[in-house]
Amino acid sequence: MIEITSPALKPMPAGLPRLAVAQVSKAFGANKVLRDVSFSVRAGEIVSLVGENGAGKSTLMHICAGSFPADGGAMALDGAAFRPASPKAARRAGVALALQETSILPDLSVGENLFFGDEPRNGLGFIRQKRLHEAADALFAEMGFALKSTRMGSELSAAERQMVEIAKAIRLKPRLLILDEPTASLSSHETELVLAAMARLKAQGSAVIFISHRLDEVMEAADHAVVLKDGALTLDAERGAFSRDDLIRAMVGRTLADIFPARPADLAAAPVRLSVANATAAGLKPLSFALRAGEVAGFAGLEGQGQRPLARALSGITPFHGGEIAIDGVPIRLTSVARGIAAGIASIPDDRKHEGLALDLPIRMNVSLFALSRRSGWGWLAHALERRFAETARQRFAIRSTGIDQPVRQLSGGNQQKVVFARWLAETPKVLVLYEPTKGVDVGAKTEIYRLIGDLTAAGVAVVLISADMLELIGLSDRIHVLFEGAVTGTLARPEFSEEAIMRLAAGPEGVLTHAA
Amino acid sequence: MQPRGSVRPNLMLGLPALLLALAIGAIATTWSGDFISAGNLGNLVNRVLPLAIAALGEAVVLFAGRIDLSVGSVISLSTAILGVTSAQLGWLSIPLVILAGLACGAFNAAGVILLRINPLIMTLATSAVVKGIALLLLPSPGGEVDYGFYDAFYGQDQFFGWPLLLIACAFAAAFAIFGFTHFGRSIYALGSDGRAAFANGVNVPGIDLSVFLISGGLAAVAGLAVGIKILSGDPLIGDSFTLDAIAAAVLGGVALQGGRGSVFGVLAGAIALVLIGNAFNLLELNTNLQQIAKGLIFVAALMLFMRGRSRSLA
Amino acid sequence: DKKYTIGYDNYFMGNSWSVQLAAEFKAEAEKDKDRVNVVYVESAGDTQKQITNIEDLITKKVDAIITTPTSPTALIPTLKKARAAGIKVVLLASTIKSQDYDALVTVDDIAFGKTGAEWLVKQMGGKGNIIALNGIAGISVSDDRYKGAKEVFDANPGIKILGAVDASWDYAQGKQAVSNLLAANPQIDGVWSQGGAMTLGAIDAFEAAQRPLVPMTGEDNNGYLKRWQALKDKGFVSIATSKPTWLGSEALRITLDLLDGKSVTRDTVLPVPTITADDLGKYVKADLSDSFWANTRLTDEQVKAIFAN
Amino acid sequence: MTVAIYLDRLRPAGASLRAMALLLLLLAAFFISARGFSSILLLDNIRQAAPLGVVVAGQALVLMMGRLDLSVGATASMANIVLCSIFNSDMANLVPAVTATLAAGALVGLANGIMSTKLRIPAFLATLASSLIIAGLVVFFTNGSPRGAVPPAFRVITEGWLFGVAPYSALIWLVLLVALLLLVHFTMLGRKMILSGANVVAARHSGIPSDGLIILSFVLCSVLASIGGILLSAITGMASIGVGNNFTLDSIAAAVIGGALFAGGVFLPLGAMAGALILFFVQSLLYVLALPPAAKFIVQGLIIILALALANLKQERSQ
Ligand SMILES: Nc1ncnc2c1ncn2[C@@H]1O[C@H](COP(=O)(O)OP(=O)(O)OP(=O)(O)O)[C@@H](O)[C@H]1O
Ligand SMILES: Nc1ncnc2c1ncn2[C@@H]1O[C@H](COP(=O)(O)OP(=O)(O)OP(=O)(O)O)[C@@H](O)[C@H]1O
Ligand SMILES: [Mg+2]
Ligand SMILES: [Mg+2]
Repeated sequence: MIEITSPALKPMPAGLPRLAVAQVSKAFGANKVLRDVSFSVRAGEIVSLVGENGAGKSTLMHICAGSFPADGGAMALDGAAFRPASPKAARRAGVALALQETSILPDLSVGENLFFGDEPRNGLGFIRQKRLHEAADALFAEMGFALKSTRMGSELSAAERQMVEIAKAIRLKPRLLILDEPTASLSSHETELVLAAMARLKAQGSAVIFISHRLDEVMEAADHAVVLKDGALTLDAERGAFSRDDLIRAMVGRTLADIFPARPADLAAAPVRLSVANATAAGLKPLSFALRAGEVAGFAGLEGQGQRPLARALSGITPFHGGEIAIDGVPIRLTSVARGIAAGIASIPDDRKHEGLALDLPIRMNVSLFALSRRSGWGWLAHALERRFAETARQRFAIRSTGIDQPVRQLSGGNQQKVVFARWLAETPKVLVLYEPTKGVDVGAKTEIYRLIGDLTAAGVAVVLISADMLELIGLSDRIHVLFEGAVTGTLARPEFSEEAIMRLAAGPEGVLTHAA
Repeated sequence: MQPRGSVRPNLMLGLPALLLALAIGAIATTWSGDFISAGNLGNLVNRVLPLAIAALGEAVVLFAGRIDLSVGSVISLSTAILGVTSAQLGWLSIPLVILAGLACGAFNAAGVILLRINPLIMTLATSAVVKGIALLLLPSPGGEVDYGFYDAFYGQDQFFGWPLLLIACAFAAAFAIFGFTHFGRSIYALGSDGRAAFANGVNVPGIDLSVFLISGGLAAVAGLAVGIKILSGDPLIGDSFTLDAIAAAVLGGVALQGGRGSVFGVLAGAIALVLIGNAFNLLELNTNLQQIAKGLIFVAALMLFMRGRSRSLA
Repeated sequence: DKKYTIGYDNYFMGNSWSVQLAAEFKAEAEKDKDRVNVVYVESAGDTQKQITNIEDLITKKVDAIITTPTSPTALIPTLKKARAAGIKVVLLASTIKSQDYDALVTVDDIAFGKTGAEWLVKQMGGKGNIIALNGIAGISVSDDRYKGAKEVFDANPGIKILGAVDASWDYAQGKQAVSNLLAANPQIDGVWSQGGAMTLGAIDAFEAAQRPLVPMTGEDNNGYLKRWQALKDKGFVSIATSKPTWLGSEALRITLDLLDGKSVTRDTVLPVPTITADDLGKYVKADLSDSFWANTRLTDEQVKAIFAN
Repeated sequence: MTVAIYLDRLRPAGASLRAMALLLLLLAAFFISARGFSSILLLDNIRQAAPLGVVVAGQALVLMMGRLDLSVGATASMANIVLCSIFNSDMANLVPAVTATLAAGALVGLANGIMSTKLRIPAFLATLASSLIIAGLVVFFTNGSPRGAVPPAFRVITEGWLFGVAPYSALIWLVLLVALLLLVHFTMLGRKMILSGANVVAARHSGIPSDGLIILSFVLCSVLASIGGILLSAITGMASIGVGNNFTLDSIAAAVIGGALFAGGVFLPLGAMAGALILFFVQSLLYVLALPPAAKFIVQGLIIILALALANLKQERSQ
């Protein structure tokens, strides 16, 4: 039995906490990531864990789930000392973790992923494939997830991977469910499904810890909020005892009046920067829109309605089949990323780990590509310039790192995203294509990114913003196009912006939620 | 057992190799009367046996996203041990050989797990070490193996015999394990994404150990087949098996980066490789062209597999 | 009368000796092309492949098989099968550790090693330090030749073997080995080499290290003979032991006799031809390629056809 | 300021230093058993190691791109055949002989590169296949009896010593290494290659023509393999089949001992050099000790394991 009445802990009401964390600390090398963190979760309670990028949230949850041990401190599960040696051990004890980085096995089917580890067997101990996939489909139906158990893991979109990850955890009806940024890549509809699933578990008496950077979700779902700042606990309050601003203050140590830049009243005078005339691509119906200098066009929609094809086509990765693209009235052939960049199109991918960064190379090399190539072309490297540029970028974006030579792999998700963004500091693009630009990015970093977007538009950059984050879309866009099954089903002007309006269009003409795989 | 989920796509991967084997067989049958003769078919089974078994072991390692370049040396060592010991130990030298094979596998695993050495280079080093040991044990081909072994195992080199039975059982068992057990699935899992596998509770070191033990053990079995075939030990005879085993596996649709492939594909790949050589001899084609043809067929097969597959490979 | 089908297993295509061996056979077969047609198979020095090839020759029901076993034991069961199928088996230039053949024509490699060793010991007056250059461990030719030499050296207590290294019958490896042995050993009085290219490497190593040339055994490849010729007046002494490539043509003669039912001596093990300083002039061919081997029945024209310049 | 940074970039990485340390240990053992140090012997070994060294540099380049080239041995062997046949022991043919050899090499590299990018064949297998095909073609066209030889005058490049102190082949090796160092670490081209090697998708999405760069790396590797073959031909002076075949595995082993990672994104010329020398001196040491050939295999294997074990233990601690 361990000592869990540390000052940091509030006196328990009736019964032992489901999970009690006491003075847990952890360091990676010199980097102290967690400092004496103590808090507890009751059964039938949803605890929200928030904090800036790199605050230590994922690390803390990994420790609870046995991914790696803490350096110091102790944990208790329903009163009994809890020291999971591995994720498996933790799961056996009833603690399930859905990771921020999903761990779907690409070469197994969704069903096999879901049941990996306790597949239904026959008498001889062989796996019963048919039974397994039927059970999987049943579970998805119950949770309202539109997923098919026989699809292969490699075919899944980021959101679908996330949903399978959640289903895996929920399937176990765990005593404690931990969700690390489950909604980061989900549309608001899918987010609703996840929150509903959490509520169901809560009703069944499980405890839930969930991490999110979307404070509206936190306000909606959390019975109890815990805030980490630089690895230390800065707020631990019951529902009703904290406000949105309290959270933000605890996270960043200051309140943010409005995190979105002010939008100019009227852009009608500005020249047209980007014009797309009935362009088509795989997964996209003929699409037309014009974008003025300094304008932000938002693209909303449920997951998988053509956002990805649009983002990739605009950045020249998988080009448009037909139609005309023109920048400043000059038609361009957008057949490759290089051409896009040459034409002044900058783009930020949603999957930073695979499409944005060389994880094993230092920040310096990741950030300096364009700055260097604009100076050196293919010739001699300007090393001095590189270091100077990297240093500036690191400070301007507050990239949390030991220095510009630290491998990007060691950075937290949000800080990695800042690196991807910082690369474009060198260019002032004509058109900026943003695909989920703040996925898993904390409020502080978000504000910086939003300000940057504001500055860029002020400088006449036209921005295409493809996002699942309603607040972001509403806050940044001058105009929102809503996608459904690869076509724009409606366009909203700034005065008409509202989550309801967007959802209505996103749900499709008949208002039914069909899922485009 | 239902070929649903991941089982079906894996089976499909073996199809091209099967078609290739059938095509070569058809060509050989049309142009050479000797192809479908009892003698030849018997020979073919005996040739497929060691290659298929070695390739099966290799494939298991490939499933896990690793690779084993020590197969050939282990085969040589096995024949050497058989040649040196069978005179005194008789049948007892067979378990001894298997143990040696497992030991080689354990050595590979130790390097990969404990020293965290890249499997390709670790097994490369092991193959050198094992080759050295074989040469110490038996500096030049020789050693006596009793004819009883040959008669008991190969008999009259007939088609239906122990070799065929051994192949059938080995691959049937492998199919069941890799299609329908959690162990097999964990091996695929590690190969398709090590981190994800670890996060899903796969005991990564445990799987690494098992795959290298399996590969070492099966290589030893292949070595026994060879040793009994030549009724002696030969410290170099295994050399050509390493690449052939990999070629057979890859021809059979096993993905080098791990996670994909079926054991039946491996069998088909081994058969195809054996048939190519046989056809060249029976059709009296220019033997110098044989290697070139093998290379080209290899490339063709690979192009087939790689179409529409995008994950970048080492 | 009917034409014979003979299967010829070319054990290796990788070096000029094996090529010339096959060429002698082809030339002979050319003479008898109305009596024999030949099925060629290629074993590329791979015992496994050799077994496969012979099995396929059996399947093709040839009348006789001529092969050069790359292992003294591995082929035994297969050759048994061949004879059981009524096929005449003729071993060319290398034998097996059993009686499962109808005829053997070769030069004994043990004797090959012995001959050179005896000459070397005599040159050195029975005492001094030597180094030995071998081919590839595990290949019986290499092992037999050294076995023969070793017997001689062991019989002479005055002779000290500083090192016996494998240089794969290869010039570059021979040179690397010898230059390092020279560095490590201030006193080397003789070099026993079982291959001409390696001896060339040894000579160059001695010269590179500015050490006086010592007695060395060589082989009858033209390149070596030329070099020997050039160094002769500078007092370089050597002997070229030889495994004549005309064994290839001999093999066909014997095979035909067997098929015709004539009686043939089972084991034709010829004495090792040697080339000494006295008859060196007769063998060295300044105008022919370095690759060509002196003990041949091929005409210069035929040689030119195989080895240009 | 800038100067300081250039010096900083020149500072060898940890892996290179470990390889160098290992090399020094080995040299100590070598000269102790060779009874006394001799700079001539040292240089003479370096001279003979040059062919392998050049091939290793190429292999390291391909490894940096996250690929592997199993055809360097066959390519070097082919170079020997082509060079000798065209040279025909006549110095007059110098230019055609060398150009044709290098061109043939470049062609192999081009094929490898295209197979592993455009045709999406894993480099490991593409190059394995091309090595089979090359070796087959060589036997097919030569019927086992390759023609020609290199003229004695040409053999100076490996047999000759500049001012009697520096072997030309060692200098050639050094020059090539420095050229690669400059290319990879001091030009934008090299930087784009590193980025492609570390994450090819991300590189493509940043507008880097990764496929082209990968093909380039294969071409360079094959050309370097051909140069290795040319140096080897200068040493042996004659055409013979399969002279360079050992290069394939040796080059991978050496590159990895020198700190190359299969993950790609790493290029350490100094390490590659040390790796090549380590392998070569192991061989020499065994000759000096006159150990049985069996020992050679065992020691070589153990050296590789040792080198990597050291490297990895170092890593563990740094994490
Ligand atoms: N494997 C690792 N090695 C070294 N440092 C690490 C490692 N994993 C995380 N860190 C560091 O620990 C700190 C906390 O990382 P963590 O992922 O817990 O942050 P987070 O709160 O989850 O951020 P985000 O909201 O972006 O996910 C970061 O500074 C990160 O750089
Ligand atoms: N003992 C351990 N502690 C922590 N993590 C481990 C441990 N063993 C394995 N892992 C994780 O599992 C992985 C082992 O699988 P593997 O070696 O296949 O990785 P990988 O092949 O690099 O992954 P991928 O195939 O996704 O690139 C390690 O990379 C590590 O992430
Ligand atoms: Mg996190
Ligand atoms: Mg892997």
